[in-house]
Amino acid sequence: MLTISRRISVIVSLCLFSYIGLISETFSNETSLETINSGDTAFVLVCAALVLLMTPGLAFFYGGLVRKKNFLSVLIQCYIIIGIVTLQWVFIGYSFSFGSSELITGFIGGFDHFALKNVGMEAKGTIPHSAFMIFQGMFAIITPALIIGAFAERTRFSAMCIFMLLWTTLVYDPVCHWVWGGGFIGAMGALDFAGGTVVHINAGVAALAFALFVGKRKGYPDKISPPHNLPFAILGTGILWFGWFGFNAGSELAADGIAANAFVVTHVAAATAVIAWAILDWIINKKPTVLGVITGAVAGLVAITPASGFVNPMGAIIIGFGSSSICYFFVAYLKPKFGYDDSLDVFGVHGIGGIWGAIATGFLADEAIGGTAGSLAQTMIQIKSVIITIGYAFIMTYILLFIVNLFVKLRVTTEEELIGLDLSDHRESAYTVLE
Amino acid sequence: MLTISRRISVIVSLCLFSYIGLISETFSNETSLETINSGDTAFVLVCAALVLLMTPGLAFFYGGLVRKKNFLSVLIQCYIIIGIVTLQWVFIGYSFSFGSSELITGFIGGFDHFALKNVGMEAKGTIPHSAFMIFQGMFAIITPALIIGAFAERTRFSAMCIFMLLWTTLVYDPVCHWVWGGGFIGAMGALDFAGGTVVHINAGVAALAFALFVGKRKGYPDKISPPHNLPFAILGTGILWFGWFGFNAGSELAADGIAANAFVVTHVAAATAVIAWAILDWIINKKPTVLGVITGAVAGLVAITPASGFVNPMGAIIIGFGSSSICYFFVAYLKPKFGYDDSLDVFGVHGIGGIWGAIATGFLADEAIGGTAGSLAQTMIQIKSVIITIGYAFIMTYILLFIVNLFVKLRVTTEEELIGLDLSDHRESAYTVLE
Amino acid sequence: MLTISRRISVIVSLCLFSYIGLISETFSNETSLETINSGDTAFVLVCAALVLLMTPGLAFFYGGLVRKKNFLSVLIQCYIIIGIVTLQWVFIGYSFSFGSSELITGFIGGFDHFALKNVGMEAKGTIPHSAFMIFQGMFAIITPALIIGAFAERTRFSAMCIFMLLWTTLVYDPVCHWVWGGGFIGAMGALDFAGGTVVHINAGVAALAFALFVGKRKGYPDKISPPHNLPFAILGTGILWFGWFGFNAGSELAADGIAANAFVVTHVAAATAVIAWAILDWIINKKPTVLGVITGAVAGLVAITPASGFVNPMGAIIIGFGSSSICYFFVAYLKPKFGYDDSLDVFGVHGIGGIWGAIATGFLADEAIGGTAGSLAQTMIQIKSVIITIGYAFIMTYILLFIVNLFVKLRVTTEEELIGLDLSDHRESAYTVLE
Amino acid sequence: MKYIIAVIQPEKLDEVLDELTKNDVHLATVSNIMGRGVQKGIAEVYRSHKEAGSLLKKVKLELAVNDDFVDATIEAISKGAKTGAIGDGKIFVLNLEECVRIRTGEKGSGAIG
Amino acid sequence: MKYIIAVIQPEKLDEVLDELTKNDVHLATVSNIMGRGVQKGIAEVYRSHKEAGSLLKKVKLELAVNDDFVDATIEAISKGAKTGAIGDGKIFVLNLEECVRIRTGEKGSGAIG
Amino acid sequence: MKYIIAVIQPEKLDEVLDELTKNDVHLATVSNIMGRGVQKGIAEVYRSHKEAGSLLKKVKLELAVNDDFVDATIEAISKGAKTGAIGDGKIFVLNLEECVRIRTGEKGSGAIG
Ligand SMILES: Nc1ncnc2c1ncn2[C@@H]1O[C@H](COP(=O)(O)OP(=O)(O)O)[C@@H](O)[C@H]1O
Ligand SMILES: Nc1ncnc2c1ncn2[C@@H]1O[C@H](COP(=O)(O)OP(=O)(O)O)[C@@H](O)[C@H]1O
Ligand SMILES: Nc1ncnc2c1ncn2[C@@H]1O[C@H](COP(=O)(O)OP(=O)(O)O)[C@@H](O)[C@H]1O
Repeated sequence: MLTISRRISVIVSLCLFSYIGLISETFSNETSLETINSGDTAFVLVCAALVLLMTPGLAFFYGGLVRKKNFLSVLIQCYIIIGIVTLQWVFIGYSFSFGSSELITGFIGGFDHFALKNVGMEAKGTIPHSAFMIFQGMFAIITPALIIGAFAERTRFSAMCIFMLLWTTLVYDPVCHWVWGGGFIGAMGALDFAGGTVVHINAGVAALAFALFVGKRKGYPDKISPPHNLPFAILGTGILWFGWFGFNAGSELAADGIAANAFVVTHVAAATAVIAWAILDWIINKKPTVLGVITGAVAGLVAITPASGFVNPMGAIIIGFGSSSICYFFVAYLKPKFGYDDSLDVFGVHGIGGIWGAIATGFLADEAIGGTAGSLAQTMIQIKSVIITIGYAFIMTYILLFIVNLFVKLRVTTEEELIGLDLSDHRESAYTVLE
Repeated sequence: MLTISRRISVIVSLCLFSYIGLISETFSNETSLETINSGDTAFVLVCAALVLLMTPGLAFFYGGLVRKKNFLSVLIQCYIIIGIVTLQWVFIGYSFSFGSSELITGFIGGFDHFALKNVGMEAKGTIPHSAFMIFQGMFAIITPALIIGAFAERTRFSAMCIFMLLWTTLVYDPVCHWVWGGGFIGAMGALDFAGGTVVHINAGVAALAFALFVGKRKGYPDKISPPHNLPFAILGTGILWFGWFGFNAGSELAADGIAANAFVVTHVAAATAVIAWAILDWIINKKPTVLGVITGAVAGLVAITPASGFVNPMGAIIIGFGSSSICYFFVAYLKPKFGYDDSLDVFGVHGIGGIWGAIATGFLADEAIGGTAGSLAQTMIQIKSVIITIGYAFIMTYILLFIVNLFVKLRVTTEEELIGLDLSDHRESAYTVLE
Repeated sequence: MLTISRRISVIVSLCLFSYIGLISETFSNETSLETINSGDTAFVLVCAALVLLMTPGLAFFYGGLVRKKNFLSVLIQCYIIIGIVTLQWVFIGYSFSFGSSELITGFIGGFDHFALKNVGMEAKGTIPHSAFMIFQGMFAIITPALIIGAFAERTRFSAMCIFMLLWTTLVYDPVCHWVWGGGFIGAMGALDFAGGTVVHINAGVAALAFALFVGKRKGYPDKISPPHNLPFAILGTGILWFGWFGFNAGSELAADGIAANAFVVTHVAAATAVIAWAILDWIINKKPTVLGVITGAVAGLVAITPASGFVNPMGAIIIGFGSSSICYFFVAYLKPKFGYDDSLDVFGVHGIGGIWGAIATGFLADEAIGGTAGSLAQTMIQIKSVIITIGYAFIMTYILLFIVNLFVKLRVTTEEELIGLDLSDHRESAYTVLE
Repeated sequence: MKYIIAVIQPEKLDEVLDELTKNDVHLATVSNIMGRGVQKGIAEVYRSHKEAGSLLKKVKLELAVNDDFVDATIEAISKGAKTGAIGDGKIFVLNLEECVRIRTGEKGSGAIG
Repeated sequence: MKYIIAVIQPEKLDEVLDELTKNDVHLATVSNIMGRGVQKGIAEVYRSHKEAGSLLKKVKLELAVNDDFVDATIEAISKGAKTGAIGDGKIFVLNLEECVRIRTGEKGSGAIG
Repeated sequence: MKYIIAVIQPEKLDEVLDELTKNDVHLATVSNIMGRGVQKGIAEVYRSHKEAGSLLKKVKLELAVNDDFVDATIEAISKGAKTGAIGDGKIFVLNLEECVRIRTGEKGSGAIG
């Protein structure tokens, strides 16, 4: 493992040097002075609700896959992250991500929207500014929630809370600013429609760092029981898929042709990835499995995210098919070789799927859709943005983990782990046995 | 207990006398002749669907907290209430609540919309009249459904059906008319954006009356097993939160800046309340609990409901924080002292949270949002509206319970209670044991 | 049984001859050249998401009713159908259903939209063409998914996949074209707002054919255990009801008065049907049951589907009441007499309810709503369209089953059936027992 | 030492445990089982199809007790579980040869309590 | 009196209960258990990770019978549960010292049926 | 032959099964039970209402073994399950009169393994 992370570090160090040079003038994406359009507003508000729903959906997707004794711990983590990140976003997160002034040029926003100052009912584009703010806030919520799958079943709740507050502020907000808030990645022309780098690579890589830091679960890999309640995981997948329409189509911030295209390619990529994973399972494990099908769905949804405003349905099929194939190979073959314990394959699906999607956007983009044609040059820009994100997310996450661990141990005691986090950290049980 | 209800009655009698004098000319809120706006219509219809979804969400929120043997009884009650109230609403409820003529001036609407007469595709504001009607109908459905949490696990299904039909007609419809339908509470300037008085106080107080009337569950408080399936309760919370965006933002009846603000404050208040309850649990019970987190979420959502069109996000934080603190104190300390058995704390969360929210709206209102500035005067109006609602809801509910009980016993036999309502009242079991 | 199907065949043969003569000029429903309206687009996209959500909802509705050992098999079937039909739709299904050129005049569309050629961001009516395409695609997904309830617990996964691909192409697409795509049923003036013939009768009849072909489950009817998890079925019902608003109101393809009316009547019919089924259960089985209530809800939703753009709320009450009564009678009395094993009553609820709804549309249509008044003449047209659909769906399904069965046996072995499909076909278990 | 197995109605569990406590029998092992007995139970109904309901939900208690507690145990269970109606359940007494407390390694009748 | 415990394949439960009924053994207690036996079972697969599958779902039957029913009971179970394949299960016979019908207080072999 | 019943902490199941395997006891029947013991358990808390927590989740093992395996079995279980803390559990040994392998009809101690 060490070698891998060392090698990654080397690559990233190189990047660190280079991208400091890359930081250029930032654009303000404040186009205001337009009037509010009721159709667009209706669309973005509903999409924001859909994206919020994804976090409970994710809670069940993850929760169904852990052991009974840790089910509640996964669920409560998702809900507490909604609480923590919402407050963080309201006070400082939105300002750091989308502030028009900048603390560090191209790198992070300033304090001009501190506590939502000047974020009200006035138009931002064709929707109220507060609608834009809350829609983006939902993205800030789900991104850290994605990470919990990696450290499930062995991480102390209190330590996790502190980590998440820091991570959101020091990793999510800057990366969000780089890409969407007028920062240097957006400025260099990288395409990320709904969060390939900002959300999925970011979370996936943080997940990897966390899994490495916190170590394997006791008994991993052979003595970990199978998913305790697959139906809940399937329910979560259904909710995720549903919410993802809000995530991708809503990112257009208007109810128009591009939103419709984003909706279509999102669905097509997910459907393709479902079929692809099922076929691979069928060939390799003799039977298509439910866990495979839902993993494929998520892999497809992840990979289409950055591309959804840029590719056409045929591109979506390639992205969906590629995502399942690559993630399958990674999760089934590479991960066991590496031997780290990313409990629910957050890196294997969100990280790898996100990387694939971000890069594929570069060569599959259709000029007729988003105005940019796929090209080698664009692909290189995509790769650059991916590498920068990976490096930053990995190193910063690792540093944050190290610091948090000095104050509160991230890992529960072996006894607590054996008893299960529900009882040891929350004094509750998911299900009663009698009656 | 008797003393409490007696004291409440005294207060209410006083009110009864005073508010009869208060009834003033009513305004018709028919502003029509405008044209239908597709964005607003899309928004209200989707919001109506979201509000409908809250009732199944509530069914799972409540159902996860009861014992296995009574799970189905909670679920079926929610669904049958959808059926009963929808038909009541179509025939008479909408007309009683929003009829432009009035049977009793300021108190209840007339028969002019009997069986949806003149409620068609024509514009009411910027949306079709029937869209307004069905959106309001969803509120009429969830309000009685909220009450079932108080009398769960011991109430006869048939008696409950009769009670709900009466309660909707004689409690919900009038109070709705007072506040939103052109009645005297609206006329006196009370602010209730999405149902602090109409929905939550109304249901919470009815719940208290019901719990007092029907008595404690056998074995309460020490021999009642813990929530049989917390994950279902968490799922229900997620659905409620999602649907609540429709409830509060949809109450603007348009997709505009106020709707966006209502959406934002709803989310912020809920998130704050989650954190507040978790912290209180952490301090008092040593561990943050899942049940605490979801109770906090609901408490925050309840309290922001009346305020959502009037306060800004900082007001929402105060409301959310206050709601969790007050409800926590009530549920954990006061309720056990009183000793009544409100099975799922409907009064403690919806009643108390609703009262707090309604009053807080009076001093936290931001003129920039809804046109009214918070003031002592406004707060007094809010308190007046709260007291009137409490008094009316409590007394009428108690009278209705008394009458229904003369014909059909509200409480099942001890044997039926021990066996569980699923089997004794519905001949079904939630889960099979074998296979 | 044989006599029934024989008699049906005779009727259908007659029809086959007659409707060939009926095929008349088809209209192109391309009205474009209008501009995109953001409110309508927002509405249709959200509705498309709601309709997609219905398939996972259906998965739980069905899955809760089967035995534990076959739960996953139902869930995975729903998800794999999403995958298969989406790809089929993108490549050929949309073109066969809505192609403006026709392969066989009046019968099936041509290849002009092969692989979504010319289906992009341009307006079709007031929404982007791709929004229309994906909204319709969601209908194409749920229709075959409905069928799986009939053959649950005994059908081989691989055979099912092949069958579904063929069925979608050779049954769904043509019937969709006949009714909505410019084909001969639409041309003869039959009313089907959201899919009485195309979706419910089509799926219900195919379900009957499948149940007859594949035979009874081992142990049917007396040794089949009851629904293993009714709460999941209730959850599924809630999701279905929620999604159905998108299904019916969205079929207007605009956020206007007709959409609002469709929303209202959908809700009213479902609520009425809930009450009706509960009352029948109460009278006949002494107790209202949860399974009855949710079956009623679905029966009401099915029956209102074709009528939702044409009837008023009073018509909806008649349709809802009628649907529950007729389906109840069919499921509780007739089906046991016939003795075939339609595991989850797909024919009894979707088939019978769809037939009732399609015919009732003929005499209950309100001119003020959809421009057509109910009449005997219209009813005869409705009956004609119903008979044609029944005949085509039954015969084609049977032929497809026969062909598929030549290559892959549709029925699993007895041993596999006893072990359960989850383990035998997918190597997974829904729930763990320990921990 | 005896190993007593009792099958009772689920809703009677609390009362039985209370009665046992009163008689100084504190330790017990409880599990969910399905029983087929004389009792026919409340038939469940699904879409008008009546379930034979031959297997009913019951609770099983297992108690290891010293010989001089056997009668008190049986009586306590009977007292807590009895309604006089069919389905009340049964008590079975088996001989227990050895008992070990894992924590201490203690054996025999001292390990039971 | 004997206390017979049988572990069988879940899918064989109905057949075993039928066979028992044919042999006039009507009363039984049934529960879900996990068994580790010679049978290795169908390995479950999760994200290509094959579960050892060492613990398989089985059903446990408990039957208190009078001595003259023991052989018939064993045969009935065997008949209903046997496929000849590994995993068919086992039958264990223990001595039953006492049996009490809670409803009537009846004891001994009369209380068994 | 003996019929050994052990009640242990759920989180110790894997270790116990491992120890048993090491001692050549491969076959076992495992189930979830609730135990009332000396251990009071971690009290669960619901809306600040502390559950007595008198019934705790445990795992029950049942093992039919030949006489010469009894001691090894008890030791293996103890070794795997012991932490020294209250709640470790108990082992009960009953006499087993007969054992039948359904698949082959084999009886007696040969059928046990
Ligand atoms: N001979 C037996 N063997 C195994 N279990 C039995 C036996 N007799 C009764 N039981 C169990 O006890 C339960 C209650 O028995 P039942 O005959 O209904 O009660 P009662 O004898 O009080 O009428 C049954 O459901 C079954 O689980
Ligand atoms: N000695 C034993 N002690 C406890 N349980 C046993 C024993 N032998 C078998 N079992 C139970 O019986 C089940 C079937 O045993 P198995 O060896 O698979 O069957 P077979 O002997 O027919 O091949 C096992 O899963 C286990 O639960
Ligand atoms: N006499 C007994 N009869 C039945 N079950 C018992 C008995 N003693 C202990 N048990 C079971 O063993 C479990 C552990 O017992 P406990 O007293 O907590 O452990 P320890 O003796 O190690 O402190 C209990 O929860 C109970 O299920």
